[in-house]
Amino acid sequence: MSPDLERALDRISRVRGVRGSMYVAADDGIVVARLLMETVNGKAVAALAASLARKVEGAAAATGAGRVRFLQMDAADGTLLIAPAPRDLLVVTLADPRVNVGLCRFEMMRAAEAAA
Amino acid sequence: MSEDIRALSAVLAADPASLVYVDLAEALRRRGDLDQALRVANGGLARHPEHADGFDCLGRIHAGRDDLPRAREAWGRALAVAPDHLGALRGMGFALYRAGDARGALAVLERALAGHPADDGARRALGTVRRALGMESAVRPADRPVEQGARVAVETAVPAPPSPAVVPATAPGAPSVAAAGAAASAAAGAAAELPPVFRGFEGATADILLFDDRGLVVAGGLGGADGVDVSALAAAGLAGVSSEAGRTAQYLALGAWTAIVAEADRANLVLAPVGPGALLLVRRDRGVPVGLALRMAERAQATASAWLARQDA
Amino acid sequence: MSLVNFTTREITCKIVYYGPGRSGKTTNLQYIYDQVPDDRRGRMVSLATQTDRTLFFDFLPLDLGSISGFTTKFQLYTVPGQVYYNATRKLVLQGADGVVFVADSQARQLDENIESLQNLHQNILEYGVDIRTVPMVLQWNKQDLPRDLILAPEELDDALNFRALPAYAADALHGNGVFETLKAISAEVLRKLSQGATGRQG
Amino acid sequence: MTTTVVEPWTKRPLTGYVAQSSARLVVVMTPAGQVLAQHGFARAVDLMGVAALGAAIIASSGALADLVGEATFGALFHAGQRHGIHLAACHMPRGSLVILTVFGRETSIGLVEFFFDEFAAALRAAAPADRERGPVLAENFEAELGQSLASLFGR
Repeated sequence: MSPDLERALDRISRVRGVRGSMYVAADDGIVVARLLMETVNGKAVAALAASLARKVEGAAAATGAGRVRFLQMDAADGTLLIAPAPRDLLVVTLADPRVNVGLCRFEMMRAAEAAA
Repeated sequence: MSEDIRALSAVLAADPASLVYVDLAEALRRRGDLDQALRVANGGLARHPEHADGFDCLGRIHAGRDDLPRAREAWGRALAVAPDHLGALRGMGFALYRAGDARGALAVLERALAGHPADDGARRALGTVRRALGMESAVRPADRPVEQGARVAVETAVPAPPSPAVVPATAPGAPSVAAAGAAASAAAGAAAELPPVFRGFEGATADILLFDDRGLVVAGGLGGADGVDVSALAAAGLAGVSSEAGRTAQYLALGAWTAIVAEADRANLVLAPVGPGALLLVRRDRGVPVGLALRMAERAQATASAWLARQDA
Repeated sequence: MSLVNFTTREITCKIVYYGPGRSGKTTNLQYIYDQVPDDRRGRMVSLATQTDRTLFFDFLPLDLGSISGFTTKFQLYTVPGQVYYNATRKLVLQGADGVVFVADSQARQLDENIESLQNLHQNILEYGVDIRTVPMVLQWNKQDLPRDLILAPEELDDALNFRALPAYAADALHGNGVFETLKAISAEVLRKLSQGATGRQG
Repeated sequence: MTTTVVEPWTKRPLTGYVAQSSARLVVVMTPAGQVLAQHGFARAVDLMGVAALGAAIIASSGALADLVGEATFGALFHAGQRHGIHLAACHMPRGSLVILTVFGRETSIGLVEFFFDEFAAALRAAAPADRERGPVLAENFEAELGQSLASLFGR
């Protein structure tokens, strides 16, 4: 993993409640770089997050909202955050339900820039 | 043809769970045996409730029986599973156009062409709808297929649904009563008939949409660019998002999902479940903070939930 | 190991044409392919070099129709003949239900025939299989060549066929003996099934 | 499109895998290229060609792994313009199986890989113990074989 990407993921993981974050190839749904707690199944997160992002992208286009810049899925036992990044990548973060989304979003946007 | 039907029937008899039911239903439809086609398609879909090709075929069968509401429902369900399904987009465009919602048809067909630029059927249908709306008389250059060579393959791969271009009864040169009446106020047309669940909310009929998990609009409405109503298309795509979110939450052991927020170039979207089988979309301007949009969505969710409970009572 | 499905009553068997380089293994398959109607065969797959020498294998699926109430399908493979392709030859041999050994009848090819036959025994042994349990027939190909260039079937029998296996004189290019060879190996393979051999079943 | 299985215990795992991964074609085969189950093929003879090539790729990459001192390579993945293929071995109680998946742009290699792992586990759980096999064909099969081959060769 390149040091820039590693640093970017490290900054995301310092946000309290973050279980892991990764760069994912958007079209392929596979992990490019990751920093995860041992309990997190990176393969599953990458595949499912990329698929969800693709479906949301299609639906957002249908509503006339344009391209998606940040995506948040809240669930009872966790939060999934996705930010599209250059070079057809996604920055994906899995976190606890009450995580500080604003802070995660800020670090994920920085991580997206680091991929340029 | 009857040889095909015999062979396909034999395959389906040997393996009732086979997806070959679509080919069989389609062959029957083409032969004009619509009742039998309907039975086969419904039988297959009972086993494969998430099969977009099956719903697309069902849509064509209903359209052949002049049952447009059911055709529209079938294509909506196909789009809920596969938002970019070409046949279902073309079918939905046809159904909306025939229902007098030319602007809705325009939105759907533009989406079909955006995803499948080489598709002649979608391009012809789009031209027809644009002329009906008094837009331009010719197809815009940007809509011409990128690769001429791709045309034939696409045409043969997609069994042509009855497209507006080949339905002379409603052709725009001599608009039918239904088309003429509704096309003028198409944007409001679809939404105005829906129950006023969100009265008092900002954007009650153009930015808040209540729909079911099969992609069918229940209440509210969603306007697209130029005031085009995109409710049907959006509901279909968003129902697909909902099932994908359900799967994601299940495999990642996240429990039930409660909201999806998408910050996009022109708007922020909040999608939330409203009791079993119903979903809500709230769209807010990009300038409205996400936190505020979420709170609005919560209020709309409570209103929708109460209204749905009253309907069920 | 033949595949038998008792539910749908189907049998699928793998038959490998083995032998030295240029002995006519691919020619056997090509002739069969040309003779069999479209609806009874699949596409013939040939992984060959630019000079049409088999690189990995040729493959031809055949539908024999119903035998004893079982829909019977054969998968015919050839192996590359050249000595240095042994790794791929061994891979193709894996799971074979029967072997046709195609010998080149030319007298000057006798050593190559012997070497290839030994190589067959060696490769089968390495899969932990006793060659005596593998259905096998021999084919003396190129019997159409001038008499002074080739060995007679009896001479080839003496040199190569010490187990007294069924052997057929052939001219695969023109189809002579191809059908008889296929029929013989089919019968050997199916006979083993009729005797209750072990294998995979559904 | 059809799903057919030679061994009934493969059906439920295969159907689940196809639904979850949105795969277009799936072939479950032995390392020798014998098909145990498939989804998406209309003609058995077309399927056999695909199976032969899939098994050959796995066999040759296994042999390559051996040559470079690697125990085994994992899954193989090729991306094309319209289709991708995923090819991997699945270790079973009675020997390996080879599974070939062909998928389109409506899904991704990530989803295929993720659900493949589930599929492999479901197959292992469903596989029955090996059984002895009795005689398959009647003893007098040879006359029918002769007729079949004769009709095949137009004789």
